[in-house]
Amino acid sequence: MAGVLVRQPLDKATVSIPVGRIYIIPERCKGCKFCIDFCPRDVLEETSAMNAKGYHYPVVAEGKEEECVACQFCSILCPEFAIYTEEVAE
Amino acid sequence: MSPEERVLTGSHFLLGDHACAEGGLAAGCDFFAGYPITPSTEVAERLARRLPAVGSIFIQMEDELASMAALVGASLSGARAMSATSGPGFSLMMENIGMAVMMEAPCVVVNIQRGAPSTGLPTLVGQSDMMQARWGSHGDYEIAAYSPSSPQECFDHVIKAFNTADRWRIPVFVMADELIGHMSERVVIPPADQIPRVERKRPRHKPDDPDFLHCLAEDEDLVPPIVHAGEGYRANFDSLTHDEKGYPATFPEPHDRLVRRLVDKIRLHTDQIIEYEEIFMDDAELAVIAYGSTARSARRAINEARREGVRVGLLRLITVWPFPENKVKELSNQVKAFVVPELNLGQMSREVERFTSLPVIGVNHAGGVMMAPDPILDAIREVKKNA
Amino acid sequence: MPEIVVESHPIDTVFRTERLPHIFCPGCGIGPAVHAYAQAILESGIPKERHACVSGIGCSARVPGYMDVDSYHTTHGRPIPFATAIAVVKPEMEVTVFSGDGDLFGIGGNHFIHAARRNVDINIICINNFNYGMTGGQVGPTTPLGAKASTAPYGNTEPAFNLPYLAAATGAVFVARWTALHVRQLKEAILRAMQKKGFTFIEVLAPCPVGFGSPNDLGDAIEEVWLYRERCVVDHSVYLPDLELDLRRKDKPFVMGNFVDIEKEPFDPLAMMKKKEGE
Amino acid sequence: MRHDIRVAGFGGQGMLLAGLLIGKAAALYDGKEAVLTQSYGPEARGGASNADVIIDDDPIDYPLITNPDHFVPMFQEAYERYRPSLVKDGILLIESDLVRPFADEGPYRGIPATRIAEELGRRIVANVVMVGFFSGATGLISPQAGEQAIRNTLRPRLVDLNLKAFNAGYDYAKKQEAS
Repeated sequence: MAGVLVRQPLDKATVSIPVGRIYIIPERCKGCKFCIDFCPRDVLEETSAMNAKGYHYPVVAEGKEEECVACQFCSILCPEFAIYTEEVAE
Repeated sequence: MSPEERVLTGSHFLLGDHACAEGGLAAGCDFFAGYPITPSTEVAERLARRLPAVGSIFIQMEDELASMAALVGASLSGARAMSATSGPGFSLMMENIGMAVMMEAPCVVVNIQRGAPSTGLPTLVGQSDMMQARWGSHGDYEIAAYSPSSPQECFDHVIKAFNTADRWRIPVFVMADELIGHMSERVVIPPADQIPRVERKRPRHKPDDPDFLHCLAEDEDLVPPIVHAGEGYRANFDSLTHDEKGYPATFPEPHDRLVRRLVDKIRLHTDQIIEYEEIFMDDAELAVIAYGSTARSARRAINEARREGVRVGLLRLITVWPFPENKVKELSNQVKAFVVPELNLGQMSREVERFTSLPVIGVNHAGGVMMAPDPILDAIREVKKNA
Repeated sequence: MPEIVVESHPIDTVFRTERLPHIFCPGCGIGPAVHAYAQAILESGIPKERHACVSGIGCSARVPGYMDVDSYHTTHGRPIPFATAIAVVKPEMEVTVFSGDGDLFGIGGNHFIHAARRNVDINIICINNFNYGMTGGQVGPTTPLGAKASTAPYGNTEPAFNLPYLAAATGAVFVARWTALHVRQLKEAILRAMQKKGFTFIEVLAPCPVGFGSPNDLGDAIEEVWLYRERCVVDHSVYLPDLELDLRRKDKPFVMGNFVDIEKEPFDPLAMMKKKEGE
Repeated sequence: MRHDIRVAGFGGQGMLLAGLLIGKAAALYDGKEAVLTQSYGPEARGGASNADVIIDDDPIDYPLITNPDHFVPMFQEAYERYRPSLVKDGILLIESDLVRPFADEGPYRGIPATRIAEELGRRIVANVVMVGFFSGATGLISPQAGEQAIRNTLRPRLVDLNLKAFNAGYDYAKKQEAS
């Protein structure tokens, strides 16, 4: 959007956005969807597969493979301790 | 009184309540939580002065529910914990007495009994809580209870209570009564190194040993070793039915297994706990069974009856629970009848009836006044006449 | 990168993993609060063997059973006096009571106010889900006026406790309220509580979709958590009487924050003896 | 031989302490058996208050007193209430300023304990004056045991005054006998 003034952090050029990797323990999931709804980057979606108890656990959504920033919000919010993120070393 | 000494070795002229407190101190009590209630308040007052002076903890809680909960918490933190109360407070403690049983938390409660039910007779004597001591909390369980007949026994029985509690991991009661609690008599306190002390069984396993199951009784006595807070065992203690790991196991099979063990650890070892005194029993053809203050009246009555030529003896209960059922069975082959005087309308007499087919004659008063010797003597004469 | 399927979680070191998954319903708010507590234990720098976790009875009271610390699942309403004893017998331990609103403020209310008054060095984490969840959604001391419950089928006729106001009034040195969504702030609050000497209180608003959400038309857990997202405001200096809550009222925000953070001498039954020695 | 002693007064006269000193002296310092019981409750605070002491050479079974053989009333109401329970030919020791015996009262001995206590500076030690009088008049506790009981019961700063009170009562009894 040329010509539009957008406020940007002063140190934007020096800060690198972390890249995250998502780890899932499917059998712990009870399908509450907290991680999916409240992921700030909308990285996750329900799988069509089911775990042993019939819940659709989260997976990385198509096209969102590079979006996770390892903020770990899904990890701490998950009531079942079934998901976490780790920053990938560059 | 030199308050900075834990064991006041020597002869004292002590109130029964104060003797209970000194017994606690001598036994190494390092935690008291209670709520003031007549006629046990003097136990708390004495310990409020004495415990902090020897570096131990006294807390006046908001009620007896909290007191008993605190006892269990303190016990599982390694403290020798006690409380003192009377009927209404004992009622409130029942909930967490069950927890002490379930978590196998050794602790001691002194009950200075008064007239009941409800608020009843706050300042007057009763023996109204004998069955409550045994059955007051819900469920099948076993406890032990002592019944002092003098201030000296108040002192002695609190020490015994602590040792029995720690040996078997149960709550133990000292079921005194107002008369004993509020009478003064000579109490001889032995030197500190002559106070008997039974230590709790501790685990052979180190923390993080995967083979260690803290609720598993490996020994024949069915008592698991106890772990205390902060020792690194990171154990779970549960008021729910739990498995050998201490985790909730709310199913019929582990429940039956746990409750049976909690009961059997006492029922199979009553011979190691039960104590009584036999007076003139050798040639007795009649037996009086009595406890607490009533045993003193019974003794007077028996002396009188002996002078009249009646061969009567006294079985004085020191432990009221577990009840000496084998002794009653044995005496049933010797005597012709039992006389059971009580300051209630017949509590321990029912227990006697369970173990004999002989006549059991209750001598009862609902409380408020000490049992007089005369009605016991009358009952003895009556039984003798009919025998 | 696609997700990677694994068997364990970094936070598992604070849990008794053989007991997971826990018994809480899908979408229950207890889980995130447990995670915050577990994270706080890790970050507290206090080794696990010096933490004790005590509870009463109820869903939230099952939490200690999952924590890899000394844990005590006591009787209904009585965790506070139990924890008081641990704290005074073993003052070096970090004692946390993790229990529910019914346990702590219904049957156990008296113990709460007295422990707060004494300033016992324990932390209280109270899951407030506005009802007795474990027994199936009965009305409780925090159920909002008018809300439905299985024992208030026509709507609750009693006003509810304002818990932070109560805790502050009775003497707590740290008082906070967060929700099961505000887990980072919650974890920070728990850490702060662990650092403080004295009686601390943290209320955690948590969805109970089965017991409270459903009869009160709050929808699924996820919908209730969205309510938190939309209606919560943070105001650390709020006037405490204004902290009354009613999830069903659209005109009122839910105010969260760390409302009280003061210093007071913690309870020490031997304090007067020590003073005497110092004289 | 068993002696049943009832000390009775009004709340605030220190009847419990009197009973305690007698019992303690006998049980700890005279080598006898002794039991002290007392009435409890709100009714015992404002009105009549009594302490019952049993002294015996043998262990004491029944610890209550029905009919005392020694009665020590320190005010009129206590005298009137318990006088009928005293055994025939029982020993009666009264506070002679505060108790007016019945016209048909038999032999008794009295001491103006309160007045003597006032002369010593504190009327509250009238009870201990009476204990000294009891010791002197009955011999059921020795003066040495009475002194030791006082030394080991009262706070140090009160010991001297109470010893004076005890001795005053004891001497009064002895002088009474001599005259």
